[in-house]
Amino acid sequence: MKLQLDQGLVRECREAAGKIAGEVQFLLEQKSTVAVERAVLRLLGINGAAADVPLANLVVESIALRGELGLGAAYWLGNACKQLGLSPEGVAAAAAAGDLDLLALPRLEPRALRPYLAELAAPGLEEIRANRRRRQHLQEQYKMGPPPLLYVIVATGDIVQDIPQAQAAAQQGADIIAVIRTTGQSLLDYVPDGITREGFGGTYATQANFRLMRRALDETSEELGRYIMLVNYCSGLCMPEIAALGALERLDMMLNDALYGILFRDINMQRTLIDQNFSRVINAYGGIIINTGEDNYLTTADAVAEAHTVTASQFINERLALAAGLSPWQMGLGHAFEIDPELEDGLIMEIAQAQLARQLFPAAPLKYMPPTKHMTGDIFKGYLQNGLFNLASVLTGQGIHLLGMLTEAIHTPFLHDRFLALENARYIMNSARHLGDELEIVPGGRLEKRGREVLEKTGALLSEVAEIGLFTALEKGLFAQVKRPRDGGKGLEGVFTKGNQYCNPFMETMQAELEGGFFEND
Amino acid sequence: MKLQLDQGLVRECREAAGKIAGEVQFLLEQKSTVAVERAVLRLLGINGAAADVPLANLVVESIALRGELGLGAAYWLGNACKQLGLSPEGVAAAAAAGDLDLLALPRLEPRALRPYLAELAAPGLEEIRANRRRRQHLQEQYKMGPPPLLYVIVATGDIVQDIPQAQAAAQQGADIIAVIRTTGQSLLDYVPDGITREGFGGTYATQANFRLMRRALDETSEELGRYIMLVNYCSGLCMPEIAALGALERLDMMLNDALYGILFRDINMQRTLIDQNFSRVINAYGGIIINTGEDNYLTTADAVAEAHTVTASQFINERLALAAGLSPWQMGLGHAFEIDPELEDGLIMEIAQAQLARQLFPAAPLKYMPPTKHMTGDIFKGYLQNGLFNLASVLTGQGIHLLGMLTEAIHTPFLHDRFLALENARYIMNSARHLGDELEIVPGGRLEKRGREVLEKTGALLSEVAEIGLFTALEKGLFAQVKRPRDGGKGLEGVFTKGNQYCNPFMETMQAELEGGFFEND
Amino acid sequence: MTEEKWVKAYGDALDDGAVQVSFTLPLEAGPQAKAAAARLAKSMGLDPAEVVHMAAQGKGFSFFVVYGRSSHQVDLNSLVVAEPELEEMDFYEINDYIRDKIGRKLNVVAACTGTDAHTVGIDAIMNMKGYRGEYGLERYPWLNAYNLGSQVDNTILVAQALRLRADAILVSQVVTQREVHIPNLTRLVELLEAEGLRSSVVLVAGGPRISHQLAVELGYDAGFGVGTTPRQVASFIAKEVAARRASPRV
Amino acid sequence: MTEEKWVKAYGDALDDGAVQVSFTLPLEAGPQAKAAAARLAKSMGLDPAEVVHMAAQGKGFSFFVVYGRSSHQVDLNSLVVAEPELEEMDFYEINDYIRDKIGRKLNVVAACTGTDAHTVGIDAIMNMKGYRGEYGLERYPWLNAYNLGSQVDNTILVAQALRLRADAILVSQVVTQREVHIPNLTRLVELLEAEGLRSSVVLVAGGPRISHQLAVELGYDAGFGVGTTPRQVASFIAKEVAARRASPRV
Ligand code: B12
Ligand code: B12
Ligand SMILES: Cc1ncc(COP(=O)(O)O)c(C=O)c1O
Ligand SMILES: Cc1ncc(COP(=O)(O)O)c(C=O)c1O
Repeated sequence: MKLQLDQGLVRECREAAGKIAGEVQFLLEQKSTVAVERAVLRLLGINGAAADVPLANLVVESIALRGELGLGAAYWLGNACKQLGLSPEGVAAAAAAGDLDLLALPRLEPRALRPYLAELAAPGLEEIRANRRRRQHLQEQYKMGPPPLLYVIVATGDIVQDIPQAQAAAQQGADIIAVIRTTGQSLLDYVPDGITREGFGGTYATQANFRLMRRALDETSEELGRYIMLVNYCSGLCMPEIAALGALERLDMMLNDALYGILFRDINMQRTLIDQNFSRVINAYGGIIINTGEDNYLTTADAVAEAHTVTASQFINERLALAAGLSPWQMGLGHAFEIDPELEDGLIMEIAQAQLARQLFPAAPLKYMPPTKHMTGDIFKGYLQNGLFNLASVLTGQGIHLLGMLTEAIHTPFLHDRFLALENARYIMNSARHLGDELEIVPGGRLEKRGREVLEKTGALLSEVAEIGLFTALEKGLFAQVKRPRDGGKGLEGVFTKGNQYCNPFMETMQAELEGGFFEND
Repeated sequence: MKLQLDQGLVRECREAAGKIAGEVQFLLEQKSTVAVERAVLRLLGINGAAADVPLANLVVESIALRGELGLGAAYWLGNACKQLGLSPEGVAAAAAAGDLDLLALPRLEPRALRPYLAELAAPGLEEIRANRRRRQHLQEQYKMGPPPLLYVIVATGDIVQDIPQAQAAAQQGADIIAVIRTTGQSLLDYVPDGITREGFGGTYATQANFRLMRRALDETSEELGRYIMLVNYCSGLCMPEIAALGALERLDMMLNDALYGILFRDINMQRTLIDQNFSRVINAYGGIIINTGEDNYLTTADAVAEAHTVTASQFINERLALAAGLSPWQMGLGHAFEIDPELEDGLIMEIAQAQLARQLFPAAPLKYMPPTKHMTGDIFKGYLQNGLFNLASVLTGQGIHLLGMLTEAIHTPFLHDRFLALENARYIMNSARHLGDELEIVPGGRLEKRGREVLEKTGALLSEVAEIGLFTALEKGLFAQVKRPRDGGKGLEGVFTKGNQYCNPFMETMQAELEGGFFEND
Repeated sequence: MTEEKWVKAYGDALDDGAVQVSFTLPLEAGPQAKAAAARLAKSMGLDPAEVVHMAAQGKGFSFFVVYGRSSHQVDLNSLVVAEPELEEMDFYEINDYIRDKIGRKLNVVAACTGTDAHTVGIDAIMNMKGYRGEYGLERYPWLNAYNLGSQVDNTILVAQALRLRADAILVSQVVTQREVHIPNLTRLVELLEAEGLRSSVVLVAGGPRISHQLAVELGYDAGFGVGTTPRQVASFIAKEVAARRASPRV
Repeated sequence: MTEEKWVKAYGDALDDGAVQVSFTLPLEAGPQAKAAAARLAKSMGLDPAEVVHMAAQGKGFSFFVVYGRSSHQVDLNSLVVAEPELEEMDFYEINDYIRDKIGRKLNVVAACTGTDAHTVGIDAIMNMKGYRGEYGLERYPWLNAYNLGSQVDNTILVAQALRLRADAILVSQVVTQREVHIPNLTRLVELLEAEGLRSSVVLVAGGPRISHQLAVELGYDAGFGVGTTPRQVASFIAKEVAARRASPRV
């Protein structure tokens, strides 16, 4: 099954997206954020909390308050470690306890401190690489079922309840488990500490929760002889920190989007884009697949009228991902099956859109999202909507397939909602396994026309955005029909301009190794 | 969407089926049955019962007992009417009451009586033609939705409960209502009299029940501005009688198959085939669409291995139908979506089969049956199986679409089972309305190969049957894997050889008018 | 007394009692019908009970989907698990068992009775080729298996059972609407008793809506439902015949 | 006393009580689990209750589908139908009504509060372009409609309501897992009472899992659920403000 597409137009789209991403990247390389600095501390092994406030926050805030973050948090830690002969953890603990004033120590010459900082960074980097190797090893050891990978969420709000639900889902056939986050978390400017049992609509993302779930899924993987992937949400005000924790705890995928936080959480655009960049570098280094969030656009905008905004955003996400060192196989670009089920020939349009994405990003796994917005309390109809979604996915060869829940409009998934979803996918995908190979798209027909139309509109939108710049485009509401002011939204206060001597040893080493082709044979 | 088929092979199939049908027809034109004779009486207006025994039975049995049926029941009635100046009803009533011995009257010369018999037959024939005209009128007056026609069953066992259920189904979108018959009825050698409320797994087919339901649906048709068709079962030991009653009560479709009774009710093959022929002539004359029963084969035999038996039987049914005067638009040839849902690429095979039927019988409406055999207590999965069935139907342009029930494995349909089934079909068919137009079948691929394979096997089977004859084929179990002896089964005792002077004024006039192109412009 | 062991329905968290319900009410869709649906769900013990979907179904009927938390719980240790007692043996074990414990071939007569014409179920148990990869009873060297087919009248079945000296009679009933199977199954027991045959045959009923419990209530020795395999039936017959020889029924 | 008017669930025949139920039990699939499922269904008042489907769901969990006949019935005349009292007016009627009965523009302040970030629902009510072909409140010439967006803290909402002299406050709550909306909605009432504002504003809650009954219980004037249209909300506000002017609350 193939759409005949104008390849010249595809190239133009990529060029425009490249221009957009380049400008963003240029602006943002000059800045950092408190979240980026906290992520650096996390990678240095500073993971505890004092009186429920994470050490990373205590330390970064104390530096920021005195306006000295321009050098980067790593500098201040390194400066102290070197002079006091303490570990980064030790320094952080002392600083948090009020026993040590980081800024009061003599200041070593930043340039001279760099090799020492690189040494301090080495264990964290090695831990991430070890996780990457371990994942690869496990994935080679176990065999996988036929694509796409089946992805479900758990969302009880209580990690202790999440675990048996996740294990049951894996036993029922899920390949990927995402632990959804509680409603408020994306706007918290810290990552809570320890095991948590009180989320709403999801469970807090914490390092301890990551670890518990990873351990449980490792057991289940062994039992099933199938590697079960774990996903969390690398977005919100703690994007890069979550990336760090995920890389340290061997998560396998991360929701991570350039624009999601801006559009759907009203996070300041500079903040998100800077955070996003470092988080992607970490994900790239950790061998983690990102999932972008274009699907969300269709929850506020119409899936027929605004389909091209999804495609345009995929091009932008792709370029920004490449700039951060992600390989195509790590780009779970998002899209969704969200056309009104009452629309005549809606399925034709859905197939066109899914096939378009497939052809535009042939090496990306593509994250395909189920119907959500047009799901209702009619669980029977919902089950069918999910059935057609499953069909569209297997017809067009999607990579990461989020299962739709028949109770989408009612509650976060129950155990058997997930079971039924897996049963749905298994049946439909097996029954239509090679159907896509046996059908061709009629040239010039409704399906092909729809694909081409979306591509054309995408081209037009991308050249508009390339002209006015991404920031202005967001101000004008060109994505998801949501308008965001450049200096509005949450978290702008956490953005700062790097000093000349700014130093982030993780960013530097990771980028160098990624560029140097360190992981080329993966 | 088109399969490339060997048109030479298709012609060979038709020729072989023509040969098979021709032989059957030749053998059977020499014989009649008690059911045929009772149907003649019904058409003459003899519809009452005495002490629960229908007059038609009383009269025919009394003649048969004395070995005088060779002239045909019409002769004896006519002979009496003419001499006594009574109506057929009057004669039958008197005979039933024991006041009149039909065989004791002087016997008029049969040939001389023919014009008089034709006169007696005229009102019945006119009633049928009037029903046909009325149906046409109503169908022109109301507009229909997009094809296929959606067909559901009611089966409460109680005509009084059936009616509101049928009306609700029509209001929910059904185009066709079938009132399923009670388990035992097909083996009854009479049609019960009056309104009935005590069936099991279905409701008795009686003239009074037909009339009640037709009236109710006429009201609903008017209310909805859509003509609701009514279906019953013209099979079993009373095939031609039911055909007569259906034509008189303006039913619109009749289940009517050449082989169903033989294979699934163990009715003697001669009996069924003779009955079938007259019943089809009546249906042809009444403008009634028949539904053949090939789908049933797949309930006892495997749908993948035995698919060609369905296709072969369709060819045979087509030829026998043509011989009885049915037009292609009246041939609802049966097939079904019955492949094991666990089979990889099962949907490919289902589409191949449905498309094959579509191409082989382009002018026939085709009756497409839902999954039944592989339905289980898992109503959610069942709902999906029905979803794929609905999809296959709209993709391949079927004409008469029987809705699958999510509770197929559990109980006869509840009100909301039907509602959910209609919702399922409406959603899937609307969403995929023109998808079939936008896809082509890859030449030489799995789908096309499957279609060709079935056609080849069909050709081989038909030539085998043409060689050995249909009767021997049935003895060998070539259809539905059921073996039936030529002289076994129920109802053989009701078959008799026509005398030289045998007379059936309805058969004669109907055949003459059908051949004469009386209804050509319909 | 055994300890109590309670379970509740489970949705999102242990003991949350999550249950889904759907039904039709013969009411026009609207606020009153919705309230009636919620009340009905409450009567079923769902609290909270939320009507998440209401749809008009033609005139005067509406369809509901309800989710709720069921307060009911079940004490596992108080349950009587009604299933035929089975130590399942395989094909070879069963034949050996009959040879060793009984020493002669057993006669098994099967039919789908009354007006019921569904043969696939009983054929699955009886036919040579069997079901789900298992041989049917006709293939067992130590069984004489007779399949009388469908739509068999009870009187004919009893006559055949007498003629064939049946050790076991197998009856299939698939159509159950308006409980049509109940009088039909009952009648067979009466006929067998009238012939003095009941205690000398193993009497087994089966079909997708037949439970062991129901069969026993109707005077059968066992009932087999959805997914029964020939082996289960053959095991039961062999053990039951052997047991009766050991301690004959009074 | 009004006459009783009973209804039962309907499947195949009037008053047959046909109901479908599905749930999970934290038990390994097997005869015991099946018996437990049947017992649970019986406790819900289904008799007969037939477990038509049992499926293993990973280790230690099984899923059931049950069909049964519910003995429960509902007396329609005893039902309290909890819906906001609405004589719905159209866009023009509402504006005329406010002009004629109240004589000034009404201030309406809306937000999706707490950590809830779902804006689509409240936007459907508020936005110019509206919902299902109906204008939103921002389009009404006789309303000043202010949409504060989502994730709005209750204290900020109250402050804005004061500043904008709100006649009505509209609160949306979409996330309801573990009843997160209950304390959040309750807190708003408390804050309004503390400010002495509660009786002077029309306070309305909405969201897909919000019922009128729940809202009233929590101290709101009305609650609106799935499928609410702007017109219904505007009608309610206009009538309610007018009614209070006629007979002020104590
Ligand atoms: C195939 C089929 C038919 C075929 C039957 C062909 C044949 N020669 O058997 C045809 C098309 C002819 C047919 C006709 C009818 N059918 Co039918 N049919 C079915 C269908 C689709 C499958 C049944 C089947 O073959 N299952 C496969 C076998 C292997 O499973 P099984 O029967 O459960 O048997 C297993 C166990 O139960 C057990 N078992 C069964 N019997 C016995 C006996 C013993 C002793 C033991 C130990 C075990 C045992 O072992 C078997 C193997 O595990 C079902 C729906 C469904 N999906 O279940 C409807 C169904 C059974 N039919 C139904 C009806 C109503 C009819 C009709 C009456 C409809 C009509 N009015 O025309 C007719 C008339 C039949 C009649 N006079 O009895 C209803 C029954 C409703 C009810 N609960 O009362 C069903 C449920 C469909 C529905 N939802 O309406 N049918
Ligand atoms: C779109 C959507 C989103 C979008 C929201 C975009 C946006 N800007 O609003 C995105 C993708 C961002 C999102 C995120 C999340 N979502 Co969400 N989302 C949905 C979804 C698919 C549709 C909601 C919707 O837009 N409906 C359409 C509108 C028009 O309907 P409505 O909200 O019911 O509003 C109508 C009425 O209720 C009423 N109404 C509503 N509010 C008010 C207020 C007043 C005063 C009045 C009078 C009337 C009124 O009028 C409206 C018009 O009729 C639902 C599932 C579904 N199909 O319902 C899940 C759903 C609501 N989401 C859910 C969850 C859990 C989340 C997350 C918490 C998941 C996570 N952990 O990441 C996040 C975080 C959000 C947060 N912090 O709150 C759950 C809630 C479960 C529960 N019952 O608690 C749902 C049900 C999905 C699920 N099954 O898990 N979501
Ligand atoms: C890219 C992306 N990030 C994050 C989220 C989740 O939201 P939050 O980060 O607010 O927990 C989503 C929602 O599905 C998403 O698509
Ligand atoms: C052609 C045909 N006739 C009749 C029937 C119904 O059976 P009976 O005639 O036994 O009522 C069917 C069953 O679906 C059928 O397909």
